[in-house]
Amino acid sequence: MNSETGIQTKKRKRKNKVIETSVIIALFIILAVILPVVIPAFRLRLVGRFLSLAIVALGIDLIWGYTGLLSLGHGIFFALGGYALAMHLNLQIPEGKIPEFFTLYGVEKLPWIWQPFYSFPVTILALIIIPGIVAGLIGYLVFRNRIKGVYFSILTQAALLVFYNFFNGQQELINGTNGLKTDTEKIFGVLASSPNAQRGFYVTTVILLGLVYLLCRWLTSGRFGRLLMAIRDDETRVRFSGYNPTGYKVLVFGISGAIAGIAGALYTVQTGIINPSIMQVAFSIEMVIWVAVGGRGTLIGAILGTMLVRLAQTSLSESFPEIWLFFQGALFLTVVTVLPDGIVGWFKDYGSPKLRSLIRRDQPLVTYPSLVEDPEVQQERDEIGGRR
Amino acid sequence: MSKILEIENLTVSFGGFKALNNLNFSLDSGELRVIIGPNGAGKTTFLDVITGKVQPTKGRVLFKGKDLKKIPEYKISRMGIGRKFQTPRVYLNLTAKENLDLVCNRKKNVLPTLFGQSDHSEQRTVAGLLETIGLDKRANLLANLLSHGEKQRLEIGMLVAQSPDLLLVDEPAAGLTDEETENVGALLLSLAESHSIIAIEHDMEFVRQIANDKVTVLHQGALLCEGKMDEVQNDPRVIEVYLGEAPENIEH
Amino acid sequence: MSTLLEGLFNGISIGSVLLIAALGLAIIFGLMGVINLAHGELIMLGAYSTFVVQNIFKLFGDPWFDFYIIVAIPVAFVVSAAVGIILERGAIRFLYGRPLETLLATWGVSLILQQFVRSVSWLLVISLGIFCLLFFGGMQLVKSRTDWQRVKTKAIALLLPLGAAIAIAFYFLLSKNSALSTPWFSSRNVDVTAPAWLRGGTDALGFQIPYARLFIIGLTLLCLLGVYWFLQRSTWGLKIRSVTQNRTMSSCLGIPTAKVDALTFALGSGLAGIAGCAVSLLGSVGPNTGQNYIIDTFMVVVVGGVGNLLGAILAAMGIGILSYLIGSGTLALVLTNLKAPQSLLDFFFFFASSSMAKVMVFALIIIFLQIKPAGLFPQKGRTAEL
Amino acid sequence: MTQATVQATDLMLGISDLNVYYGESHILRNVDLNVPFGQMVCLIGRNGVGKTTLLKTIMGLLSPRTGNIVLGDQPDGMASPRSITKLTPDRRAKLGIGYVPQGREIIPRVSVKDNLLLGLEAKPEGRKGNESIPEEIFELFPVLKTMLSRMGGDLSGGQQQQLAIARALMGKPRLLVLDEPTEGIQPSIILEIEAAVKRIIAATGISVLLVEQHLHFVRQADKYYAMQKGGIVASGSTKELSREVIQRFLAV
Repeated sequence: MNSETGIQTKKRKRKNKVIETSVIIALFIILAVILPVVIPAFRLRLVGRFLSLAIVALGIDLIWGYTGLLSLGHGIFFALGGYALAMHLNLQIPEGKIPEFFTLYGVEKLPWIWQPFYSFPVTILALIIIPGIVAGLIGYLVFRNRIKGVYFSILTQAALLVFYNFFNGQQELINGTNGLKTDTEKIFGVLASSPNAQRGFYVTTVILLGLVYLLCRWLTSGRFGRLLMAIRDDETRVRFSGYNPTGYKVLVFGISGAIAGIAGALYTVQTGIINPSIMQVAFSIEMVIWVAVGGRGTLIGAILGTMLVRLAQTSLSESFPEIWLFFQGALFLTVVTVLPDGIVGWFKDYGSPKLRSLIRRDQPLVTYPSLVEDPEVQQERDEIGGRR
Repeated sequence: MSKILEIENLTVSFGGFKALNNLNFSLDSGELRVIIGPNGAGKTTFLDVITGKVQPTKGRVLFKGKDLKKIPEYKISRMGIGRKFQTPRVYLNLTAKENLDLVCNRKKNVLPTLFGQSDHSEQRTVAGLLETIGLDKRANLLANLLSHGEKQRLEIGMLVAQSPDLLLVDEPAAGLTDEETENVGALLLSLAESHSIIAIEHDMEFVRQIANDKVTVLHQGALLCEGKMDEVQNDPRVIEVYLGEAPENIEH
Repeated sequence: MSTLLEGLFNGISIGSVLLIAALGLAIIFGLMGVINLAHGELIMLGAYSTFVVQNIFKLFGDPWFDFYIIVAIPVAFVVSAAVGIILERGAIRFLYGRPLETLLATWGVSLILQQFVRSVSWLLVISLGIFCLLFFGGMQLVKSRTDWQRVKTKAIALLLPLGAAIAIAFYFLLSKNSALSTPWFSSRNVDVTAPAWLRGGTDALGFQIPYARLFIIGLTLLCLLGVYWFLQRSTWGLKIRSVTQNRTMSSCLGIPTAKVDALTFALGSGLAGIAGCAVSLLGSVGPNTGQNYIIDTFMVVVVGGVGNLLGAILAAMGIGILSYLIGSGTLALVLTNLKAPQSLLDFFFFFASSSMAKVMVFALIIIFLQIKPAGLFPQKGRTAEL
Repeated sequence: MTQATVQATDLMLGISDLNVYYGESHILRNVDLNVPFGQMVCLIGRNGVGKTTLLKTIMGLLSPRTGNIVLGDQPDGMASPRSITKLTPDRRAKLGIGYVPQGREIIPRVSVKDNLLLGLEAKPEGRKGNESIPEEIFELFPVLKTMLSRMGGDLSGGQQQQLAIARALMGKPRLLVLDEPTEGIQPSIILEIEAAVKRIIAATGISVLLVEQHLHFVRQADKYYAMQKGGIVASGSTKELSREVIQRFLAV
């Protein structure tokens, strides 16, 4: 019976894959095609924002859920992406002119940092690559010294604060605290806040969410993904197997940063403004809780968690704004103490078997393998069989 | 015969406490050496130094004639030293096959791992190894679900998958049943035909099973004696350390 | 010369605020391996306690008012310590050995505390009381009656939502009653008036030294001595050290480790309370006050090395002095006097504001960690491998 | 099972049907063991058979899946015996179990004096403010008197062992549990420790449960239990401890 288990798992795997693919396609159709028609524009914009946040959540899941690195500084990369796109939008003005806010600080020449953002392709590249490189660099400086665990988390948080301060302080460069508006700017000649542009952003978000999901799926499923899990579970052992974990961690942190950059850009155009407050400590930790609520280590969980928490936040803070923080605090506590594997984990462990037994399709129990050959157990089984 | 490992005047101290004290040791290529000694004799530290986890305070370690000082663990591992830990350290959230596949990977840099897939020869190695360690029927089970003995064997398999020249095995029989112990012993003996092995062990019956070559006894971080199993067994110093009485006193 | 001296004094003064704020954090992290992100909120609670004590003393009139701070310090200590104990018993003790989880849990607590300060009113307090009465009272009842272990989960699953529902219903029923539901503090900042003898300053060294700053430096020193004495000389201090160094053996020696954990946490939290008292003398205090301190204090712990008082002192002073010298432009000024090359001057002037100084100091910390990844005084042993 | 006649009421410690697991691996199998009041009982067996696990379970560091542990209350046995199976280690210590663990477990960065004072915590009423170290301790282990201000971690292995025993005695226990007190220690100090334990028993009438491999020490006990693969396989008076038993369960 043992030789069959291998085949069975393979069969089950294939079946699972079919289910997964069809669910994803169905979701994609609902999100990209049906939803824009059904719900009003301002709600759609809200959903679009949630979906772009789900993209960061995927990035966080990649490093936290799979690699075990808890970053509390993803706001940096998120903001970098957002700023890059916002700068491009702010440069959609006649040749020779500079964005209006510059006159407030008496700046007359466009700072050199702005120059590349005239070009759309460069902007797109920049909003992916800059956050990626910044993340990789921070990661390299930290991982190289085998600083890990909470130290890493604290350092990313400190880095976040530093970027927050830097962006706040640089008025002549990027309008400091006021940030950059995108709603009043144009993209491809269309006003960014117009329904058409917004619908475009929305669909782009859905498509990118799908692509990022596939990327994360690819990264976490192969040998590379297994190595990430190995690093999470036992980094020392990985070293003794001849791998240098530093490179892997840097790469995956960089990718996660780049993903956050994409998300930030999408979020910015669907919010209408970006300013340094996006890099507040609270927001970056919140990202982590989305993943935790959904279930770390499962990509679907990251998306689900984000949507649920954000929905709860919107509905709660619309009606009782003062309660939201209590609720959020309680959420952190519950997820950590009672529901460590999140909703998806809980469903896998309890919900799914319950549901299956309800519809009478129990899964065969996976028994502890050594029991199979244990003579005592075998005898017991024979006895039970005999009684029947 | 050429020496694969030479250790000269090795001292390791942790804040005043000398875990290893002026130790000299050498291993012929192709030899299976068993190291025994009471708890706290410095056996695990000995392995820590060879694998680069701990840096020597004094003295040096030569592997195939090359000084291992300041070389990071992963490079030492790539040079051909594989280590098995005392409690089996396998990746619990991966299947047995995936565990082996991960270690079997020939190109361990980031990009080849990301884009490369296991080629045929690697897949064959993994399949062969699964059979050698007797886990071919459990290949697709999460390592978490394996029994203790199976985990021990899996970790030994992972060592071999690394295709090292020198295997360092720390208490492979700890916590195993009699039958499992014998399995592991047979596995080690068959591996000894093509590898150099250092095995640290407590279980004397097991030591007798595998010690065809020399046995080294460590005591308080230093070499107490070295020789064939019978010689070591009857060495009064060893008996002193282990039993506190010479064998003739056992009868009363 | 006097600019430099002034810079040094101000740096030390900033450093001592950092140190007093970081002290409790360092103790909790160093001894228990717990990252307490709610530490800032415990500081904030200390500051609010000071505010309340001050208001009570205002009622007593003038000669008494000047001494409110002497009462406020122990009160702040006790309030924060009590919250710390509740936090440890209620959540953290389930999370030992999982530092990332404690980090998230304590963050949740910090959010709750922030909002609590904003919306605390008699009504909220009464509702909380009702909840506690229902939940814990109910638990006691169940505990005494039937076989406890079997029905434990069920009892919690029943009592928790029931108690919460009744308390919330009560809250909303009476929330129209403005006398009960007016927030005590609301989300506005509150100001603590320093007693007369702490206002003003002295010109002893050729520049203005505010008494309040001197008081804080003194208070920090006192706290340091107190902590040192408690950990090194007292009976409970010995138990705390023993449990940190070898938990299992300590329990085998008859030391109640759970009690020791709670005590350690209370000590660290109480120190945060005292820090809050000190902070309230420097400016107005709001629900978000704690957030301003949390990262700086963590940097002190990271640079100092875990579980080492001397490391924390050096790190706090180092960071304090550097931040001030860079941020106030003192360094740039001194360099100008030294006729340093223009590019260097531009560089330092660029960072000459308190927020930009943070950028520079962080960069320096990262560079420092490249040389000493485990901080100034790396600890050997259990907590080292977090 | 020659000593099966011990009256239940004379027991200091009674263990029945104990089963302990580490994860999935079954470490202790149906262990029954009794320590009669005022006697010294020795548990023998090779490394890794579960002796230390048993002692840890007695101390409450591991919890058994099944089985019961009872502690006698009065000098004349279990007049009011109580089960301690569910108590935490510190409660057990306060009920009068003094533990000297394997590897000594001295608190490293605490002075020798403070290490000793920590032993007072095991007294039922805890440590009173200014208690000092009784002179008997220094009579048993004179060497400690000269090192009171040294850090515990800086002592040599033998000194640490003496300190560990002294620390356990500080709490005036009624049952002393010793885990390989002679392991890795110089012969001369082994004799000192042995003598000290004998004096303690003579002076206080304390009961002792000892895990030991050092034969000379084993013979000081009244009764032995031999362990193999997690189960008790032989027991009896140490006078009847035959060469065959030693060869089977203890020898190198």
